[in-house]
Amino acid sequence: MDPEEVPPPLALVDVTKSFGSVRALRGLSLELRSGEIHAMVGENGAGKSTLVKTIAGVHRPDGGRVLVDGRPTEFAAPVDAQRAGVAVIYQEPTLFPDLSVAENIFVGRQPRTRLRTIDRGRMRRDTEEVFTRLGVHMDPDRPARGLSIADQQLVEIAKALTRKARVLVMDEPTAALSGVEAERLFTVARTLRDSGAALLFISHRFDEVFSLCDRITVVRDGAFVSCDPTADLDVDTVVRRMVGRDVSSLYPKEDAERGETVLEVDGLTRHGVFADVSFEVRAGEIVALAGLVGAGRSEVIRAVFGVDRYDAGTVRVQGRPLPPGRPKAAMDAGVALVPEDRRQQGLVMESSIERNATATRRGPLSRLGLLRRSAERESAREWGERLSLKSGGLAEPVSTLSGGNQQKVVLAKWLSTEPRVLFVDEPTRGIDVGTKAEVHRLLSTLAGQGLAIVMVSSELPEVLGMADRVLVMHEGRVTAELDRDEADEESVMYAATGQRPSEAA
Amino acid sequence: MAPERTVTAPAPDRAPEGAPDPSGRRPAARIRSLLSARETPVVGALVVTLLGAGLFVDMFATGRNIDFLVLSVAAIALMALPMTLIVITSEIDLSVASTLALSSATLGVLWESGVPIETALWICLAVGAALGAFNGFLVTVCGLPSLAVTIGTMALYRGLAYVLLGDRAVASYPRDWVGGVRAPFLGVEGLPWIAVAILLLSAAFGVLLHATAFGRSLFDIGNNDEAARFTGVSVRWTKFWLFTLSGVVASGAGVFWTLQYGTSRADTAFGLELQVVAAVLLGGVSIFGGVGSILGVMSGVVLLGAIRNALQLFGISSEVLQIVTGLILIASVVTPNLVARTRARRAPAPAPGPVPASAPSPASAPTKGEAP
Amino acid sequence: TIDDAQEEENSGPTGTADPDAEIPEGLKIDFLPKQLNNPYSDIVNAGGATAVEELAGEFTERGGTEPTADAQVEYINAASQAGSDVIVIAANDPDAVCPSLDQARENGAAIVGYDSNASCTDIFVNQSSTELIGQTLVEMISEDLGGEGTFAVLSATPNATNQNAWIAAMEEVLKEEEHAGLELVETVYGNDDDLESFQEMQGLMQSYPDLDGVVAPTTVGIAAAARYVSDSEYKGEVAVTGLGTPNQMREFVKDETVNQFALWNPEELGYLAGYTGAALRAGQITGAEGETFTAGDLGEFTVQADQEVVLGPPTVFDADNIDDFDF
Amino acid sequence: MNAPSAAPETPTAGAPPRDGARPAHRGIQFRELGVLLAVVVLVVATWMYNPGFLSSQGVHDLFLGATVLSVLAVGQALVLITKNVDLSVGSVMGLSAFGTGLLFVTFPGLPVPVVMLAGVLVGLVAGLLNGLLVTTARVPALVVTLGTLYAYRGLNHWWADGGQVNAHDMPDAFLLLGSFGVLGVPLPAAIAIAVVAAVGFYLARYRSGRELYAIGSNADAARLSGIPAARRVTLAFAANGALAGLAGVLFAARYGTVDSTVGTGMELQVVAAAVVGGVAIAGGVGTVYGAALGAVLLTTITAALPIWQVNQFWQEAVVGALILAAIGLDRLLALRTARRLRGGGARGA
Ligand SMILES: Nc1ncnc2c1ncn2[C@@H]1O[C@H](COP(=O)(O)OP(=O)(O)OP(=O)(O)O)[C@@H](O)[C@H]1O
Ligand SMILES: Nc1ncnc2c1ncn2[C@@H]1O[C@H](COP(=O)(O)OP(=O)(O)OP(=O)(O)O)[C@@H](O)[C@H]1O
Ligand SMILES: [Mg+2]
Ligand SMILES: [Mg+2]
Repeated sequence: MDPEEVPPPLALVDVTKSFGSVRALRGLSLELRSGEIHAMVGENGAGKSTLVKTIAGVHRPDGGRVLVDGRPTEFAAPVDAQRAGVAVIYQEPTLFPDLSVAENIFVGRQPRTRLRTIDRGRMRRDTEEVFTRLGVHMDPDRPARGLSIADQQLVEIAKALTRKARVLVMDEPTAALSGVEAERLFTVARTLRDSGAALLFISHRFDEVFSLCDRITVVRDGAFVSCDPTADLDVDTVVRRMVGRDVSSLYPKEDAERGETVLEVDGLTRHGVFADVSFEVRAGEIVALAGLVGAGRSEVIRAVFGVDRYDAGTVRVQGRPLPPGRPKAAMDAGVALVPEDRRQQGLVMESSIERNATATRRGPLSRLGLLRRSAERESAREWGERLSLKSGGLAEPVSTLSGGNQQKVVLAKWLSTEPRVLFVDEPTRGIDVGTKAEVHRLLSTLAGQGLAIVMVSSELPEVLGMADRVLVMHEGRVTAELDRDEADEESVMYAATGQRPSEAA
Repeated sequence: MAPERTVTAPAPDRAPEGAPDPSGRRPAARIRSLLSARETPVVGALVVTLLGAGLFVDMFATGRNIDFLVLSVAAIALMALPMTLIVITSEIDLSVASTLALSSATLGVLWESGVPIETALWICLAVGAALGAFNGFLVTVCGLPSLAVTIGTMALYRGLAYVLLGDRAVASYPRDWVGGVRAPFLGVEGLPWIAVAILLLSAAFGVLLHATAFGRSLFDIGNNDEAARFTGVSVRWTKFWLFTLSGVVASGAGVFWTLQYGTSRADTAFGLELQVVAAVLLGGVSIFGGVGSILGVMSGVVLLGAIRNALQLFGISSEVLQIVTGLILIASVVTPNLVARTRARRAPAPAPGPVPASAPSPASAPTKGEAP
Repeated sequence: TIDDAQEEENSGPTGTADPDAEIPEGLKIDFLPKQLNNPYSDIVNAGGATAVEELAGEFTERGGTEPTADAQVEYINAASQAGSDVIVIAANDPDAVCPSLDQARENGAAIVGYDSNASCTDIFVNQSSTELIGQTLVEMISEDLGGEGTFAVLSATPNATNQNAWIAAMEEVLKEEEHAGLELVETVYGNDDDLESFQEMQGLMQSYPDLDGVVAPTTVGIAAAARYVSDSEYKGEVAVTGLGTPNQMREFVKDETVNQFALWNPEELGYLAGYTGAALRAGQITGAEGETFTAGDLGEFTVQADQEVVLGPPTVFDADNIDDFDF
Repeated sequence: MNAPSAAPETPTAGAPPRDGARPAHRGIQFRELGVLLAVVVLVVATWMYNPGFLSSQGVHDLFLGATVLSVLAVGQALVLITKNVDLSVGSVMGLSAFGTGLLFVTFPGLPVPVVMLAGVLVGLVAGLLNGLLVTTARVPALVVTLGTLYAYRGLNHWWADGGQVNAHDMPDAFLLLGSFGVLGVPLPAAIAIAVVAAVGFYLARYRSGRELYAIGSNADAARLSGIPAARRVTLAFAANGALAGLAGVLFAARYGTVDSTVGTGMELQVVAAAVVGGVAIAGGVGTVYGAALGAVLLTTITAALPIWQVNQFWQEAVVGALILAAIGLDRLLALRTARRLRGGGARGA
């Protein structure tokens, strides 16, 4: 090492970490330099989040060293990392639902008056300030309960930013965000970089990685693969290094023959959330619901499926009306819903992988009312294989899986019901490129087999690549219906922001 | 300094993953998984207690005493069964003892007014169902927290028992019914028929909880009711029926209790709810829901009863008994946790070379050699 | 059906007494108070222990810390398992303990009730006759009020057998001509709990602002009532009397909240119960009216109607004699 | 409570109303309003039925009656907010009450404040033990404190060995505490009010106080935020124990008779008081003001019933029904708040 050189604020050397028999990190090294945004990419389960948690002091490494300013340091608890100037945005938002947004941001370090009581006024102002920087309009005094994932993620970002840390680690901060918010975040990130902070950015979206980051580290199976300046790399190289092979086509949408109308939604309204939503989906068709975060897309499909109530409108599946508010009836009619929030809505985290994966089909998997474990296991194994699930064993709790692999379990859980109508809400959130292609291929094949698919996605390329038809929502209403050939980035974004092409022009 | 090396060669043969689950199949692993189960300590403690008491406490292992033991825990055992299901869905029913009392009072009033016992019995069960359904209604439809609701109905139902009976006691039950509930099954001493009934009921509850789709959904509800709802489980109806079931069983226990003691009084079984809860928790059911087993709970019920019984035979004073009960409860949760933690601390980091039974997925096989 | 059931009950004493029968040594005599760790039952059982010691028997005290019938049943079973010869019991429920007591009797135990009877005991040692207690209570309040006024009863639990019997006896006495000036306005229940007794007192005083006196035939109740009155504006206005222990009431007698109260000698009650049990077991008595036996220092006792042995009239404590007692 | 803001929830508005958040916040602060309302209605109705209820003696009695339960409920709220529960409070209070009495008997010369402090200390130690058990062994508090409920009570019985401490064993100065009034408020009630105010202020305005809410709201997040959760929870238990100890001391002063059964069965009443007052069992929600109000409500109910001359045998049933009514009312208000909150999720654009 050059003695003149300033040591990097944070470096990891040969870090190893195992969970039971799963070796999540096998000698990973990483160096975060001041004034640089460093990207880390890797497949689901490659160990990125584990590394982040090691940096954050959540996990203690089994081996290797953590260097702060070149000095070996031990982070025994998150608070140690925070003291060392490290701020972390975790992959899964961890807010306090009962505290106000402002308190969530400042918990444990609220500004204080001279009497050491909390200075609420200042806390509020500081919150508003950081929200302004991020372009967020959120009442600092509202409780965090009931915030959408996107909003939660924004609060997490605000939390990390206000720490004024020297090292900022972001684990898939944009997975829940749409382009607008993500772009704001990037502006802030660049400002931070320019003021000398070291940033680590993790994402499965390569456009973001390439536009934002200065260097890219690729990891695979918990081991270091490469680290190069962004300028020296292209997407294909990175993907090859990540996955260990070439990934053919990212969006292999096959054209399928459209059959009869399977799903009819008419005048669906939920006061204050969405209004007068009507659409039809035919067998073999993939309809995308596009829009900005909070446009009400998830709410619509949740209402259709019956987990939310609605105030007016009708839903028909194959001509037969679906009773409102009864998910079981929807399932019996052949409807499936892959929800957007896998941890809250999709999975029972404490339960095993196999139980989660078969939770939708306990009836068919039992004989004389008694569940057959072998059938459960067999079914889970089969779907695990189809979706390249990476786990330490199907009897392990789902909570031990990496984020992307958890998403696969949710997919397995619903695809295995062999539905007629499939709702997928952000189906590839947090899924790596390789698997994403597999998921897309799977959806496409299913559509080919006559399934009607409604896909909510905030990823425009996914929408444009997969959909036969695009419905765009804005503030609770459907503002445009675009055919595959009409839909492009521009037309969708216009509708999503509530403008008409003519107005904008 | 981060080493700037680049791996060009892709990793060889990435077999399709979706690891088969080796741990679930091998007998050794199965035994290990059995041993690490939450109820193991209580089952073990029960075995030790029964053996110890049988060997060292005079008169413990006599038919008559077993008879006493069974009768003393019968009502608790009955009420613990639905309570287990309720706690697994992360609710609680503290009104069971009051339901028992109200059902007993109802039986008394009916019997006094000349209704034959065979009819009165069914009316009592119906009353119990109504009381349980009322709890269920408040919890599911009104969305009130069950702990608070059932503290309220605990007072309400007990109060209604007072309204029915006042300060009177009904003790004129026919001798053959009163003696009947204590009668041995097929003439075997130490095996009152209620024991057989409880065994059969436990088996039924065990199958329901552990081997049916319904039972699974209870665990799901307890762990994450939102996800359960997204999976088509009707959380509200499920809970509603559980509370109703609890009411029915508690009133059944009330009928049994009444005939066992030959009397109906409004203040009967006062404070029994905490004993039921204690047994359920001792049996390894998590108070936060989502974890538990019928075997554990039944062991918990019998364990508490057996220790009481043995200490009473020893003539040990009741203060000590109370202290021991408390310490057992604490030990039941503290020990497994400490054991698990020391085990985790002592467990060697996954060794290079032959990895134990639950090997990671095949994908990691090629890299096995390069561990630290 | 209900009448058939009742007919089966009430089997009187059987067999014949042999007044000269020897009391064998080493009798196992078990005392089961309503609950342990109650100061009152401690004193009673101390008397029982003295008696058993004099008889060269084996004294055991059994009981739970809660006064419930089901807990008591377990202790009856334990006593019976341990081969007890005499079970002396203060029943928490007159009927619920009976199936177990019957079983214990089959197992060879003689069953004596004390303090609070069960419906199936062989003999009941009454601390005093119900009538005598009712009489004393009424006389005390009558004296306190000068023969005229309104008063209320603050009892223990609504289900307490002995309290209810005494209240019934009081009502009988009140019907007599000489107590025409007294009016019992209400009976309330403090459930032998300080807090609830306080609240009931408070309710009483507000519902009957002109109330002149309170009779509490329970030790917890009388202490709570006395304390409430002594701290309130009603001191000197409202008379408090009833059944209590001298130690508990000393303070209130001294500060003149309470003029007098009564209680039997609890130690003698236990003592008599011990002797009665032994006599019963030895066959000196069977429970039939008119049989006699000697109870150590207390002298000779005669079995009265309804299989009862009565200790005697209660002692009335007042400022003059309270310091002679320490229990 | 007023209607939120201008934007009503009508479908015609098309766009979901996004800015109704601020009034909703006001709604949150007033969560305790329902309970307060219930107390007021009950007191006024009882007073109209029998004016003696609010005579100076009546007010005095009301205050004193609520004291012990309020102090216990405040402590319980501290623990409940961290998503734990302490079922042993009745037993702890019993230990402290008996300990206080016994100290007077064994050391008759001891100054009253020292003895009171000792009583509080007994509670503190018992609570600390609970807290340490819960945090170091990381086991559910309900099980642990159900265990200590039995263990402490057994200990108390064993310690008391049937003994009882009567008023004449305690110094007059101490007993006077139970009835002495400051500006018409009995001293114990004044102490309770001070405790409620202090703890309430601490919870709302100090970092460590807010952290209790954070821990109860999401324990994992608390760990990630660097909150010393174990220490805070232990302290919450210890504080609860100390308050139970204080309740024991006040009990002894008030009732003058203590034996080993003091506080038996109190735990569920205490939890009921806190829950009725809007403190959620699930943690993270509620205030000690609410808990204290809940306690006042429960004791007012039991105090009012004899005045209403409700038949003795109906009383318990009425208490139960009123508890249900109180939590139902609270829920209703909470629902209204929640409905308003739905308009609050504004975000970036
Ligand atoms: N607490 C845990 N217990 C057991 N195994 C774990 C645990 N946390 C992570 N793992 C395992 O460690 C590996 C790495 O997981 P990690 O979450 O770091 O992946 P990741 O790179 O962040 O993936 P993704 O892109 O899907 O978020 C996975 O195989 C996962 O199953
Ligand atoms: N009108 C509204 N007022 C308050 N909160 C709302 C409103 N509409 C939606 N929300 C909240 O915002 C969250 C996001 O809304 P929704 O899920 O409908 O958006 P979306 O279009 O599906 O976007 P995404 O799924 O990308 O978050 C919802 O979970 C809901 O809680
Ligand atoms: Mg991750
Ligand atoms: Mg959505």
